[in-house]
Amino acid sequence: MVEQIQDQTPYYVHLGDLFDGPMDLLVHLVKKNELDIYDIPIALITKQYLEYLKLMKALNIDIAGEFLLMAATLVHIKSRMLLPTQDEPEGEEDDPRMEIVRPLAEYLQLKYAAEDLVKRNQLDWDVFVREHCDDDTEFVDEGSENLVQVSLFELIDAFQEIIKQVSPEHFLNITVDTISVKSRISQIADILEQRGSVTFQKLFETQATKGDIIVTFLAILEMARSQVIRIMQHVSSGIIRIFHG
Amino acid sequence: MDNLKAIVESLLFVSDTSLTIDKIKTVLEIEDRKAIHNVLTTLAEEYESQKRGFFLAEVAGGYQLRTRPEYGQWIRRLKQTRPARLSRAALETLAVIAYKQPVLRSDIEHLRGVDCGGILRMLLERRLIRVLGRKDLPGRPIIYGTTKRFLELFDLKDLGDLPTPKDLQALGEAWPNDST
Amino acid sequence: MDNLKAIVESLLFVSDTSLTIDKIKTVLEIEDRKAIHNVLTTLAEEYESQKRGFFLAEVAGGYQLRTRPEYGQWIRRLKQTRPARLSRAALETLAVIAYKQPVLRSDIEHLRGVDCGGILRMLLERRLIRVLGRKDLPGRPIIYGTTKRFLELFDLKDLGDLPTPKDLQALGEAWPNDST
Repeated sequence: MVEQIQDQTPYYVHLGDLFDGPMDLLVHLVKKNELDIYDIPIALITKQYLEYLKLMKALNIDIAGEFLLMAATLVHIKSRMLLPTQDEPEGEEDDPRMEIVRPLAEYLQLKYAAEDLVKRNQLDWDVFVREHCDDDTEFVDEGSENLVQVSLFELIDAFQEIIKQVSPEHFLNITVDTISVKSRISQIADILEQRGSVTFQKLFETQATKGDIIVTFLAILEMARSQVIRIMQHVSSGIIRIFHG
Repeated sequence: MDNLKAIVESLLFVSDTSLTIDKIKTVLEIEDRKAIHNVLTTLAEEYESQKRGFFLAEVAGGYQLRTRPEYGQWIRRLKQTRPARLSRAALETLAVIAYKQPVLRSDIEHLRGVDCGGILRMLLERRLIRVLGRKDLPGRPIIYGTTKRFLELFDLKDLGDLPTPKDLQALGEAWPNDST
Repeated sequence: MDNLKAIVESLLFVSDTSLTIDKIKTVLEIEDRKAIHNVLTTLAEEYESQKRGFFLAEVAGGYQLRTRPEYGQWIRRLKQTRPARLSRAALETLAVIAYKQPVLRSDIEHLRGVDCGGILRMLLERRLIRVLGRKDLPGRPIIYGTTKRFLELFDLKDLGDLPTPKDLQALGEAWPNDST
């Protein structure tokens, strides 16, 4: 009984579980728009940032405080940019954007550092030592070399495309219950068991209602988060494909 | 010991951590550091010139036999295991600690813009980071640093082996990947 | 695969059991048993003629790299100096002592719910814990505490640096994704 009641509660995902925080989202936006971080069109970035949060909200995804704080910061900077400048043209120091540019630059450096670590010959991946290791866990086929791992942001972009095709209007006020997401997860798992992989688009083809689409999307997010699946994108065709983790 | 080279090789072969010259000295009860160093150099050269399947890596202040990175794909197939790779968030947190150590949790979180408690815990559990001490501040916050295991995992001789922030900037012409 | 020899060698190097030709065939996705057999023979001959520290043993229907028996004495010496890994039970006991010291055996056993006599003896032998004294109680029970060696083992400057359960709690839950 209790379980049933719990299962009927709305599906709840924390944005912080899916994404690495507001800085990561900013980097994604800057990258997507091919911007120079030292000259960010603050109005554009603020608009896109808020659109993301809106989409997350519509999907019933809990938005952590730090994402909202960043939104407030962006809006604040935007408003300061609009204020008439007094006397002299602004030096770099007076540019309100510096408030996010500095941390953003530092964050980027940190990302490069992390990436450099990945590029090194990692023990137990690139190089191995002789050791007696326990042989549990499953076999992984790395798949075709033409595939690259996609971020959840790119996934959301792809999802936005699908929504646009199906229905242009917003889809607030849709409650998604846990049962449907759970059962969709098991359906997708079945598909993957049979075929090994499936394209992102294919999973949405049979979906009729907006609610179903959201359920499918949340199911994919949940599966990606728990590393049940891996999401890869073909380099040239741009087709996103989902594999068994 | 006229077969010093073969003996050192056999020690390297069975050791599951990197071996320091001091350690080899102790085990073999010889004083001649130079001789051991020469033997190690010869071995490293032989593995190169003979194109063996492994090489002598200098990691974490010592020496270790490791398979060549270009054969990693085959070994992964043999082992059929999926090693627990670190997530991007974990790598970023590690990078902050590696570069900024000794560092406080609050500094890491300030830089990354998100809570890092869970990741720090996991990194501690995996012994990739350690507690260096506590800061003389209210609440005596923990100071973090990286471990020898961190060096081993990423094939680093020592922390100085990490690229400088300047190198990173130069490397930064391409955007970092944001793939999860 | 022109570097078949090196690849097969790298597989032999990491394998903790003997490798059959069939297994190598499967991993490398090649059909040519003869080629693999030739490579194995060449490797065996090279190890002999070059007097390497290891040789290719034919065991249990497969092949395995092993150190030469004549170097066994040195390898045993190396293994003796290696800090043996602590079992889960030993770690738990050690943790109880570290956090609760000075502590009685009865307190430790009360907390862990099992007899700890054997583990305490082992920890004493390894000099990770020591006898701090005896309590003024019937039977004069022993009071235990940790040693300097314990601090070294865990890379700690002093006991005050030991992360407390509260510190861990403050970090929150470890990320399940990373603990794969």
